[in-house]
Amino acid sequence: MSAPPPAHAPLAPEAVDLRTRFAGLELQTPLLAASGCFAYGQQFAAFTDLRRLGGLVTKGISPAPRYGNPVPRICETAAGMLNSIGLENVGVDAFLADKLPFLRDLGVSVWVNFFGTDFPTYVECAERLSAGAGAGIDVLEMNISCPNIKHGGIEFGTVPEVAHRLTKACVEASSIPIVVKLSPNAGDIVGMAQAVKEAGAAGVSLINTITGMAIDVRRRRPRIATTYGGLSGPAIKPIALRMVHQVARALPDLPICGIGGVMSGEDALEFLMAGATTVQVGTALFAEPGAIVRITEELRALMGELGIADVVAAVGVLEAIPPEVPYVPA
Amino acid sequence: MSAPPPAHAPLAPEAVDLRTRFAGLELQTPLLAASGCFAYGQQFAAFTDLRRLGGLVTKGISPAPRYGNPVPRICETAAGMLNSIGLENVGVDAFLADKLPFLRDLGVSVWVNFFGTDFPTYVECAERLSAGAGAGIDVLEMNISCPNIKHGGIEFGTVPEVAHRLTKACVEASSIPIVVKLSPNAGDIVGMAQAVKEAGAAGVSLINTITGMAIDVRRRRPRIATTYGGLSGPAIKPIALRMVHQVARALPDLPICGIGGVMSGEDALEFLMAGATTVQVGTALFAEPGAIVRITEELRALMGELGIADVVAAVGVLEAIPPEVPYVPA
Amino acid sequence: MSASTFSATVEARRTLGGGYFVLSLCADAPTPIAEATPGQFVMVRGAWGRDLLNPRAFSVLAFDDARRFSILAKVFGRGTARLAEAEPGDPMSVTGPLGRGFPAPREGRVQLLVAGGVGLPPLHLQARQAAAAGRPAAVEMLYGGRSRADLVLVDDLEGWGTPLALATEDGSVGARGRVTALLEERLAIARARGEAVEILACGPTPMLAAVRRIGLDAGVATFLCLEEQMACGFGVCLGCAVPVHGPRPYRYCCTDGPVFPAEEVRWP
Amino acid sequence: MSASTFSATVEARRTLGGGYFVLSLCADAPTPIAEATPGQFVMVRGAWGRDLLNPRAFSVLAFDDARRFSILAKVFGRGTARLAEAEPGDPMSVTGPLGRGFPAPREGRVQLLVAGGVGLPPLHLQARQAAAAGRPAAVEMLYGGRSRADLVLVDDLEGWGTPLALATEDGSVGARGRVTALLEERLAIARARGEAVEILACGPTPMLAAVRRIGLDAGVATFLCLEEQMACGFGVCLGCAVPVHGPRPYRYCCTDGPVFPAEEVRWP
Ligand SMILES: Cc1cc2nc3c(=O)[nH]c(=O)nc-3n(C[C@H](O)[C@H](O)[C@H](O)COP(=O)(O)OP(=O)(O)OC[C@H]3O[C@@H](n4cnc5c(N)ncnc54)[C@H](O)[C@@H]3O)c2cc1C
Ligand SMILES: Cc1cc2nc3c(=O)[nH]c(=O)nc-3n(C[C@H](O)[C@H](O)[C@H](O)COP(=O)(O)OP(=O)(O)OC[C@H]3O[C@@H](n4cnc5c(N)ncnc54)[C@H](O)[C@@H]3O)c2cc1C
Ligand SMILES: Cc1cc2nc3c(=O)[nH]c(=O)nc-3n(C[C@H](O)[C@H](O)[C@H](O)COP(=O)(O)O)c2cc1C
Ligand SMILES: Cc1cc2nc3c(=O)[nH]c(=O)nc-3n(C[C@H](O)[C@H](O)[C@H](O)COP(=O)(O)O)c2cc1C
Ligand code: FES
Ligand code: FES
Repeated sequence: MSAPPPAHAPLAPEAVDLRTRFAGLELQTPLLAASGCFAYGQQFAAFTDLRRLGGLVTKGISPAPRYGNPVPRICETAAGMLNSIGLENVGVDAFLADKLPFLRDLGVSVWVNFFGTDFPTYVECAERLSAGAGAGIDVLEMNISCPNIKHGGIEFGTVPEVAHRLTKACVEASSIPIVVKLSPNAGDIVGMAQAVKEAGAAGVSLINTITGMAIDVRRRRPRIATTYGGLSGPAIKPIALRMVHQVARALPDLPICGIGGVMSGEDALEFLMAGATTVQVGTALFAEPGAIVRITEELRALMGELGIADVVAAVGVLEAIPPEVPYVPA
Repeated sequence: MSAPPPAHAPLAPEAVDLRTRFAGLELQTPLLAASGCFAYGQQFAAFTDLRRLGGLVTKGISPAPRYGNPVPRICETAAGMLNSIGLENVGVDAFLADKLPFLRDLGVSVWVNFFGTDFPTYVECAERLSAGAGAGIDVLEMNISCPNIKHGGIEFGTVPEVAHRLTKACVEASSIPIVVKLSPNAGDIVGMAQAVKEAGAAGVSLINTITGMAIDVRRRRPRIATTYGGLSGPAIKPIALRMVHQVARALPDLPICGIGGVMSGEDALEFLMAGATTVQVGTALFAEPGAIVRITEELRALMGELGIADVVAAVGVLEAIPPEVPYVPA
Repeated sequence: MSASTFSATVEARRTLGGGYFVLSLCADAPTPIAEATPGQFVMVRGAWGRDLLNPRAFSVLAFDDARRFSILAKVFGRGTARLAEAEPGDPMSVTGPLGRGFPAPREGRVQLLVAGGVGLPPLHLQARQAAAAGRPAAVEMLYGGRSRADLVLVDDLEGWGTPLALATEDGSVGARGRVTALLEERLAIARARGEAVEILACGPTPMLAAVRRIGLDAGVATFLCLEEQMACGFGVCLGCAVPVHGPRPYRYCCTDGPVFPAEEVRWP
Repeated sequence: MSASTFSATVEARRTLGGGYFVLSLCADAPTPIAEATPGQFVMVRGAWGRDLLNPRAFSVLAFDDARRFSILAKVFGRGTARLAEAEPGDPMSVTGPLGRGFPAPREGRVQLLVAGGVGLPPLHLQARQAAAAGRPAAVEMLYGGRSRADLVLVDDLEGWGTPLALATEDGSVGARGRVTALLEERLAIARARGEAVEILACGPTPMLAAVRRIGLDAGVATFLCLEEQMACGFGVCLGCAVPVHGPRPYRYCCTDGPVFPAEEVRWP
């Protein structure tokens, strides 16, 4: 038996304050567009008001342009999808020259996701983004977790010592705060978070996609050309929430950006209550380019209904289920 | 562009041979009921013809009876569910006396899932099941992966050296083949499989549930009393398939029993093609107690349609997607 | 008590307002559904693909014969929302009747049926059967909800001649307040009259907790029809544990219940 | 070419047999749908919960005005199965029109429209527009399928006076064999006559591969409307890469295509 929910007087949605801070930055809402699901933003301008986002995370940028993986690159799975895009991107120079100005002018928090293919190119990327950026980039989100590139990615993302060294080098090379995006493929997510925190990460993004596979039995082939791809969408939400909660409990002062299967205001609030300060929306943007604006209003309304006036107050408010009446053997 | 599928003349379903072997045992079909989703079988007798299963895996048995976790123990998630039953079971003695005779008499392969709470109780359990069983148990499926018990479970399931020692001790204590059920929470599933193989495991079962969480935002509480639970169902199928494929590729002569989100004959065939020799059906049994019989017939019909005469021939037949025409920069 | 698993087809959906609806189903072949006792339930799932994986539990509201039966549901979450869109002809998978129902009325003892909101069906069936046995007054229905819209199928009860007291929290119909207040008043009368009564209750968990306290304090035999999260409904998943006093700390809502004696339930 | 994302309502579903159906939709407010060119597509998703996460791509079959349009689909997997159950009144989320369509007919050059099965819609719209412009014979439809049931909406083409040649693999209607055989014959005639033609093709990938070879070998301008797995449809996910020759190894089906010149596509 569970007791009735705690009573909090409901509020009008307008009374709900969605402004928040993440690693020292101010954001007008906790909701960001996730890397790889937003490209460099221009495509969304036709569909939604980008100035209403809390922030955005760009497609992962590497020092040189990359062309990505063979096709097919995506397929759908139960309540999710697999992708193996191969970290295709325009490269640092073209990003700074052609893509960043549009994003900077939106007036929302700009996070640039980046990666290298080895240690020096990671550091190079951080350095060049940080140097070339002027005041336009708020956060460098370091992707150490993409399972799709052969060299680099996966090892950095699963071995705490390697992640520590890499983070440290990038933090030292960058004048912009670095948030490390961790891989759920790591066996010990708390160990990974601890390692990058100690290396100077301003926060962590949790989670990237989980390596998965699907098979076309009629063609006797994997559905993704590279055999494995990254699983995203509502299917992974329970795993993402668990990892956010584990890290938040173990490292209470490390800011966490929660990611994984968010499709509604209620999903976003789950991540906040689990301990995330901000929340990214990825796959949901494909079916609904305006998803973040809808989710923002749903979050506002739900917080009002539950009497939570301030989004900062929702972070980590989770209580344990009250214990049962003790059992006394007869 | 992808070439047309390889042509194989279709067969009548009756012409399809579903008999298979797993670690030296004969099974009439590759489909087993998964542990914890079948209890000790009696409940199913009212709903389905249990003699048509390839085999069954019992609820996990420990040396002493266990009463399980506080409630709520389950909740639904997108295309999946979380459970934290707490390995409730009747204990070895009651199992052998009250439950095994019914199962033995079905004439299908009987696998007994077991666990301990520490090293000695694992070995004790293997020993007593093996000693008391007579000819009634075909396989001991060793659960080193349940995330729901505080002591034991999780560490055994994620550290290869520990799993190796534990498996070795149980193999030595048992006269029945031991199949180790691995945890997807391990960072390196191939390393785990390798470790238990070298310790004498007759095969591996892949995968158990993945640790996850869900939050009731209205009550500000986890939906599961123990906060975390194990995620099962179609949501995890891509992850399970990937792990089966990784292990099959790395350790081609280790028999694999594939598990995770199987709801149809096509799902089962995906696992076979990924490299599993047998397949377990878990969560699907809750909504449809007769699911395995339906899945068996679907598998038979699908194999017929695809011209695969023999289920053994389907195991690991996966081909790579043919390479693209090479790109020559202009 | 045998259960079976079978396909059924939606025959009708009757919308009652307030999110309530009655779904009439017809099994594709004869089933044991007509053996259901009040409080027994069925697990129902539509052709819902891979999401909404598990079936939902619904008490049997009524049955006509071995194929035709109905349930009363209220839109609550995603499963009931999906069911509320069911159209005649839609296929459903059903397993049931499952569990153990309420005790039948006994000579010389009035059963007070305490229903809250969507907890009505088992008690509605209990009242129907008492009336059908020519003893409508062997039971008395105390029925409460938030508001007028939460009191459904009252016409049926009136038609059967079931003694009936209503309560709504907003006072829109019947007494203003909770159904537990009606129960306390009725128990006081019974005490004054020296009347033998027992309590059968079904409704939201906080209501059941209050009924349990009242019943235990009054020393009146009390039976609660509980709701726990269920995955299977037939004793396999062990998800629906109910904390109890006794030789073991848990029993199972789906196989030992859903009806439990109040004193057995390990609640505060 | 502006696209928008909008809600629409199913107005009608017309079942054509063989798994084919036409879905008529009405946007809740005016949209740019009437600016669609043949080959442009919409991304469509119903109120499908969390499963079937991504929208599905469908070529625009026809439009009446800024709100009313239709698509032709064939039941293939789970998404089209779900769509095939859509009822009038069901809500759909739509984004479009997206992509770049086929070139318009040019004076003095006949467009050979090679359609395979469910690849009909873009070419159907091309033929409709040619007819509406008073030049039905600016295009000629070569339409093939497995069997009679795969050739749908033929009446429309006949009504418009579109020159039409049919082929079925089982010979149940038109010539027995593949539509590519019709194309080869027609090209031979064009060559003999010294007639200027170009090829516009849409259909299953193996058919497009064959058309591409034929077009390239004949030195005839050939445009292929490709299908790739799409998640977004508007250039964001980078899932729909098409291997191409040129300055970069991939272009995108949703934004650079779905129509590509045959010589650009990097196929064997
Ligand atoms: C034996 C039994 C008989 C039942 N009979 C009926 C009946 O006759 N009519 C009827 O309408 N319902 C009945 N129910 C309840 C019915 O099964 C639930 O309404 C249904 O599970 C909710 O399904 P949903 O898919 O709409 O919500 P879900 O989407 O499954 O539920 C949303 C979430 O709400 C939570 N939740 C679900 N139920 C409750 C609850 N009762 N209290 C608090 N939180 C909850 C869960 O955590 C769940 O994850 C019965 C339940 C049981 C166990
Ligand atoms: C630009 C464009 C326009 C389209 N126009 C139309 C149209 O007008 N009418 C129409 O019916 N369809 C059209 N399609 C195809 C339509 O989007 C697919 O039929 C649809 O995605 C299949 O959806 P489903 O949900 O039924 O199958 P799914 O369940 O998504 O597909 C099952 C599986 O089959 C595989 N698959 C899907 N499509 C193909 C394929 N073509 N060849 C081989 N395997 C495949 C996939 O791997 C997928 O996982 C178009 C596609 C594109 C890209
Ligand atoms: C098509 C696609 C491309 C992605 N590309 C990147 C990327 O370049 N860098 C990165 O860090 N994450 C990438 N991601 C991961 C997402 O940012 C996000 O972590 C993940 O999808 C889980 O969130 P979701 O379930 O909301 O999509 C990509 C995801 C998808 C679906
Ligand atoms: C309610 C429940 C109880 C389970 N209990 C056990 C158990 O006792 N031992 C075990 O090894 N696995 C147990 N499992 C895991 C399943 O055997 C299986 O590995 C997992 O559910 C994935 O398969 P599925 O998606 O088909 O359910 C349990 C799963 C569920 C859902
Ligand atoms: S619901 Fe599965 S055991 Fe009761
Ligand atoms: S479908 Fe997403 S980029 Fe083309």
